[in-house]
Amino acid sequence: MNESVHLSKQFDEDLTGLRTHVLEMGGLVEAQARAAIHAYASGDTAAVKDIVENDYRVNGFEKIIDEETIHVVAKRQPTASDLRLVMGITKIVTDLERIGDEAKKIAKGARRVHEHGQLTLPRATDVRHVADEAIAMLHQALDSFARLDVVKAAEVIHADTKVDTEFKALVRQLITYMMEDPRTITTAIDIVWICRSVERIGDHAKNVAEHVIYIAEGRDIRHAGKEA
Amino acid sequence: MNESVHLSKQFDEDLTGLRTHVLEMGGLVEAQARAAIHAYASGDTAAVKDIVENDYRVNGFEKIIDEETIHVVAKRQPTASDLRLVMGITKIVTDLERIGDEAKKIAKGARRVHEHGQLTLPRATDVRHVADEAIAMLHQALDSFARLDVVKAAEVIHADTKVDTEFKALVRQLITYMMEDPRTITTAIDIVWICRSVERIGDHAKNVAEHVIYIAEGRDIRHAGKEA
Amino acid sequence: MKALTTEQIRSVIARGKLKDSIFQAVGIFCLVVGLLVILLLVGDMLLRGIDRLSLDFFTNFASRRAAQSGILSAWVGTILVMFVTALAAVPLGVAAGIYLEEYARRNWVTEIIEINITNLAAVPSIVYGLLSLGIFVYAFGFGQSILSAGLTLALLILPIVIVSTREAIRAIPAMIREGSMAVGATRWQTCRYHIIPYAMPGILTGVIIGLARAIGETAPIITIGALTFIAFLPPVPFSTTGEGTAGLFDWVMSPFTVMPIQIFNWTSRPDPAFEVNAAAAGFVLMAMVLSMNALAIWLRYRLRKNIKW
Amino acid sequence: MNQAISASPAYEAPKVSDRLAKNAMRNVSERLIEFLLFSAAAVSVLTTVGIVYVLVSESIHFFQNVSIVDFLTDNQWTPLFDDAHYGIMVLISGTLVSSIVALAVAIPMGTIIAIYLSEFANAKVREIAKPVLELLGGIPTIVFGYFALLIVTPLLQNIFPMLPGFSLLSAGLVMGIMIVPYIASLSEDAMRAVPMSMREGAFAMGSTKLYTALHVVVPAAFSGLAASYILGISRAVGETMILAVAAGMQPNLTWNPMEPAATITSYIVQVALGDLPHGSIGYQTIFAAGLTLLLITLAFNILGQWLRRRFREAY
Amino acid sequence: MQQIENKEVPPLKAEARSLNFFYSEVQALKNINMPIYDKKVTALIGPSGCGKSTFLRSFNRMHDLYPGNRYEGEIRFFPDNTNLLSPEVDPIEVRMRVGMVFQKPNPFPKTIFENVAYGLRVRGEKNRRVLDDKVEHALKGAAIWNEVKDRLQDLAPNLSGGQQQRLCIARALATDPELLLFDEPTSALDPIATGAIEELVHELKQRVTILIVTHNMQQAARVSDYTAYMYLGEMIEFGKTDDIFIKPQDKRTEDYITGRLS
Amino acid sequence: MQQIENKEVPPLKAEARSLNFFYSEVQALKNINMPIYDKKVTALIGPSGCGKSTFLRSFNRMHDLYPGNRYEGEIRFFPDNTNLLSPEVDPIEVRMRVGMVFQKPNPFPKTIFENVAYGLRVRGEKNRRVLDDKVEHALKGAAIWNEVKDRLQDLAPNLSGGQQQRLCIARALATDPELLLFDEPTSALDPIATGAIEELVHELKQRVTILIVTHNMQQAARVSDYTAYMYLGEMIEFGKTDDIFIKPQDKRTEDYITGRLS
Repeated sequence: MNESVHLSKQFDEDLTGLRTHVLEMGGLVEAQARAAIHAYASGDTAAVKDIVENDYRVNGFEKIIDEETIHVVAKRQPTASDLRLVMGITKIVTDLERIGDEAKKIAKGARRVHEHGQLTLPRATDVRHVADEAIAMLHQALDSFARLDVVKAAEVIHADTKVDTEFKALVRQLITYMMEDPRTITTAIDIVWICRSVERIGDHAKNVAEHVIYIAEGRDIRHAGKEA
Repeated sequence: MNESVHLSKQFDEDLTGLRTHVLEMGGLVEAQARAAIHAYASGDTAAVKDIVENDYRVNGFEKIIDEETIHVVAKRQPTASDLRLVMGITKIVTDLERIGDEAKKIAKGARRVHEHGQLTLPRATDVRHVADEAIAMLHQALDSFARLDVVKAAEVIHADTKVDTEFKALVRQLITYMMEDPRTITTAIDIVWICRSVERIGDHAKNVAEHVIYIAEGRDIRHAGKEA
Repeated sequence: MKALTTEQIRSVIARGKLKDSIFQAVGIFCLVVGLLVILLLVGDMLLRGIDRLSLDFFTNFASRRAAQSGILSAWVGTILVMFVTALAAVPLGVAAGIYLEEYARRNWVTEIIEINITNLAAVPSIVYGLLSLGIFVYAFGFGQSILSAGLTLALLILPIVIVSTREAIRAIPAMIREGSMAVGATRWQTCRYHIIPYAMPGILTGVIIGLARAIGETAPIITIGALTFIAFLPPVPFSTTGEGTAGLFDWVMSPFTVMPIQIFNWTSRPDPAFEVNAAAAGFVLMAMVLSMNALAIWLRYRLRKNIKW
Repeated sequence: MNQAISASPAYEAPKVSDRLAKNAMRNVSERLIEFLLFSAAAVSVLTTVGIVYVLVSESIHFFQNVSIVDFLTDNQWTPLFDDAHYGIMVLISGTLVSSIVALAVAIPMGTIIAIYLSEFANAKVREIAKPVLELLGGIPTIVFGYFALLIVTPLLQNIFPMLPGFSLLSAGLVMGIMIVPYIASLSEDAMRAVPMSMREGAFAMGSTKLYTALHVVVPAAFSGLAASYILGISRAVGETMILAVAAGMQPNLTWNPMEPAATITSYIVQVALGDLPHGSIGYQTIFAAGLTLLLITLAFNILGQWLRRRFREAY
Repeated sequence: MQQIENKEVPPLKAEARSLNFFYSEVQALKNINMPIYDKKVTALIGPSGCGKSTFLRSFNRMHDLYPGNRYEGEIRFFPDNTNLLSPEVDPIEVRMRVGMVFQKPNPFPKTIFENVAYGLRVRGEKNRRVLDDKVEHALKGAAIWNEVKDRLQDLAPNLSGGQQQRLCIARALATDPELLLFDEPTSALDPIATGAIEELVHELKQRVTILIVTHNMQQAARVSDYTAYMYLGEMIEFGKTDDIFIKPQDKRTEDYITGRLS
Repeated sequence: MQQIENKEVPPLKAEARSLNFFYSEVQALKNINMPIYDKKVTALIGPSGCGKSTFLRSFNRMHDLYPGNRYEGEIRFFPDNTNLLSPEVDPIEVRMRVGMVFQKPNPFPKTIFENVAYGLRVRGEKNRRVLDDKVEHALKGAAIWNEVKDRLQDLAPNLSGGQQQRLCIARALATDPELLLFDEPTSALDPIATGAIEELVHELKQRVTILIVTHNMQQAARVSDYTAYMYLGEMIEFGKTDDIFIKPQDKRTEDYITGRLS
């Protein structure tokens, strides 16, 4: 964001380290989400174990980044853009960790669904479609963080509405399936959870984007326009 | 936590203000959750509108507290317990805001459920029972924050397992109802969402408790014991 | 509490400013008086003595006839005495100053030396004359010689040299010392590389001011009984006189006279013709002293600017 | 051992025990130098011892012949007459009167000049006036003696026709003029040493220059001012040549500055100019007189040091 | 210069308008425009030599003490709208309305009482009861009354550094100034004494408008309501302290605040 | 005193053991035990008069310069396990192994070259090539070579404050000390110069062990690996800097760090 370098190289290194870790964590979380959806859509549940196990890495990132953040605050007393970056990161990390959780849930749900062997309802591709959109949001949010690109971040926020709408449509569709064939209910509920997680991923990606805007411009746009 | 006063009264006032706001926000969120569950359990959906509208107050609290937090960091360069308090609060506020969201969702769900007029499945008291436990967790978590009481916080964390288990039982029960009478599915799904929100409230309360332990002792116990 | 009105404040200010102006006038008046008196003095001496300020005046010995009297023996004596004085006072004074600032531990010996030096600086010069009379002239048997006079004046200006050395050293921040010691220098290395070089301008100034003071001193030299009428010069080393070849240091034991004594002698003559001589000699002496002082002052202002900490 | 050290090319790490042991040679030479320097410092003590020894030992001889009571109470000083009297008060009176006259001129004038230079004059005036003042401090006293006798006395005689050719007044006045530069210069130094921040503090309160000078700078520099006054007093009391030349050498118990009178110092000069045999009672009188002079200056000096300690610069 | 708009602007106490200042030929302040809000703390920050102290010292015409200094432009003082820099305005009168506290505590070598009474005496106040009252009031205002009330006749320079500085504040307060200038008031003090002074500044703004120069950015953040960043004699940015420290508008302010090389 | 356990303890460079120090009758240090880890930066913090500078100055026997000072206990110096405070150990040799940088930059009023070469000359080094090499090496080590390489014969006091301080660091480095003491090295410098010095300290720990006294807590946080909090001559807490600033164990440390009255 600020192109000039600090008097203290160490400070620059600390901040760069923080941002790199966030991006790494974001990359990991994105990969997890992608793999989970792939497991669900393809039925190839061999990856599920890895995804579940990799979640500890996501959690580890969260703890490390939070620790680094507090160290930077304690040792460097950041102000202005640095401060916004650091405080924004503490928020972003929480969202990323939740995305990690959701990915784990999708993976576990995928395993349950495929163990039941009923993937007629609804077409996995539909879920996959929404999921891809959510993951694209996440990807774009991370991108906007990497470059502190406010325009991109705004796009992410905008995209969330679409994912929400599609999520509702999916759930309605699922309800129809369940009504048509009550034997599918158990599986359908699992798929509902998966869809729900996908929607949450979109929400969290949107949160990340909101934090990016705060970091870049100091404007807190959360909940803006939603209420009086 | 630290009983002595700062050299700067203003700093003390800032910190006291922050904590008071967090407790106020917590109180509001707790009231929202309680009202939402009451609306669901009693069928008295008149309150729903209030709950939904009051959510803007919760969001407002989140923004105000986050702003106060960043001001304290920028102006006071807190360290040690002060720093842990401030950073802990930024995390707690996120959880409280989510609880507020879940309360709103419960309220909206309750309205939908009662508009359909089908409240045979499962007995609202069961949900209410779990919800009371989750809200008790929240209450206790806020209490532990107010007094930085580590023991109480640990109890909250412990209690979360129970809520999770009961949530799963409720969902299983709901699936049974759905299978028995597919016409209830729409409503059941709404109730599933309500249960899910209740479970999330418990999760967030647990998160709050974890942050309290960090604030009080500097130990980050999140995800402890869950993974290698 | 009542607040003062603007008018009240303005009248207070006006009164204060009036006092300022009055004092300023008085100050200028005093300064001008002080300076005028001196100008008057110098001018008067120059006017009276101008006729006598010829080359002869410098190359003639004193004489009973005012018009033929000169200051040869006086200025030569003055220079020789100063030589002895400088030779004795400078090393002693500088060494003592260094000891007190750099080496002395805070104990009773140091305390005594300190008190002693402050008090010596205030002892009237004539008392040094008495000391010298008792010690150098009689006890050591140096007689009424250049050596006695030189040493007397050396003791007289020793406190000046010591004090100015110490002040010059004290102006060197302690951190220079600590900086030097911290890299492993010994005390003497610190003195040699730092303290003495940096204190040099101050020491030099002190020495010159001391010598200028010594040049003008009359009382102690009279007290040791310097002759006022000398019509010969001290023996030049290795020169041949009637009594054989003079040794390298024979001159130091020679009788002598100095400028102030010559002036004193002339002023106390009843014959007003000698007043002219006194004026001329006084002018010469003043020129010597003032030029030395001017040199010292110039040195101080000049060199002070060169060293920054 | 340390990598940083062994890495540097020209450095061979010696054994620690060698390196940290005391270097004997270095110690010896350091001690020797310290001893030499100490000896130099000791010379000043020897000087004092010498002064006290000479003055006291000769005075003891003197007081074997003259009782101390007579010395202090007799109102005549005629040591060289057949009817010898040894009343030191006669000389002290001359000394005190001339000093008082001198200080009455020097202290007010010196202080006013100092305040003017330090607080009122602009930098240019100060830069010229200060060195000139210091130069004046260096003028030999014999020249001032000449000045007093040949210029000031005739001048004064125009005003006071009864003034004799030698008088304490003209000697004292000139002595005062002589002392002004000392007091002005030292006092100015002391006032300059008062930090600018102190003055700024006073000005920031809305005070005028004179108010600042009198209420803030002078109190702050008081110990320096006191020191300069004491130095002036010592100068006046110990001054010799002006008095010897212009005040006359007649012992005269008087408090009237219009009269001629000998002072302690001019008496010593007078005796030294004659040819008194070493060991005679006349010879011893100058040491007794010298001792008295020393005691008087010492007293003022102690007072000065007390003042300085009492009002140590507090900024 | 960038200025943040505020909806609720407090009343003005003073305002610099196109202020230039010259030390002989050197221009030390360049076209400064800045408001000083009434009963607020305004901090001036910037690197050494940026002109912040020069600017501060223009408010009580301290530069008039030294020859060769020259002002251009105005400092308007409210409510009476006087131009403090006008040649017709007597600097002494300005200083009677504008108090100042210096970098190093500079108590006068007098008693504690006389130090505080000084400004009153300068104004010709002689009534002992009035003096006693005002001195007590000022010492209380400077939060040092309890420490010195039993030793008002002690010499002020015997106090500790922090006490001396509070005494200097009391001295300035005794004459009820309308504006109080602080020129790095804590740079000679230890952290504890610094804390006490900062606390005091915070309390004083109930009574008086404060303008403070500090080279300690954090101090500006802690004590001030408004902050101005100066660089090379220019006013780069002025705004609410919260905004300056969290979202400055100018890149140069940002770089300075965050400790970057620019 | 509380000590945080670390699993991976770096090697020791020095260790104070039951160190007491007396200024005549006044005990300034009370039973100090503290490790100094090799190639690490250890910061000493605490309020004025807590003894941190006194402790620092024990490491190069600076107190020996002034009479009446007395040590008890030991400062062990590794790897050779010498007791620096032993009367048999020559303080001059100690100072040759332990460099020091002072609060105010104190370059000698000599040329830049001579300043850096001084420590070598004191050791009797006369070979011009060796001197040239070492001076260059030291100036590079102190990150000032580029600024001064073309003006080695200029007088050192003409440098800016920050450059002077780096020159003083170069002077200390020229003799390859094993331990470098910094006594509030930036308290006389502006923020920019301070930043440069802190940066340098950070780089120097590659080569040399560093012990730094600072009254600026934030500075300790920024530059040090370990921090010790001292109070009234006692070592209250020693630990990793991260721990001291985020979760100190002792209430007194906590109060100091967070700026509370205790």
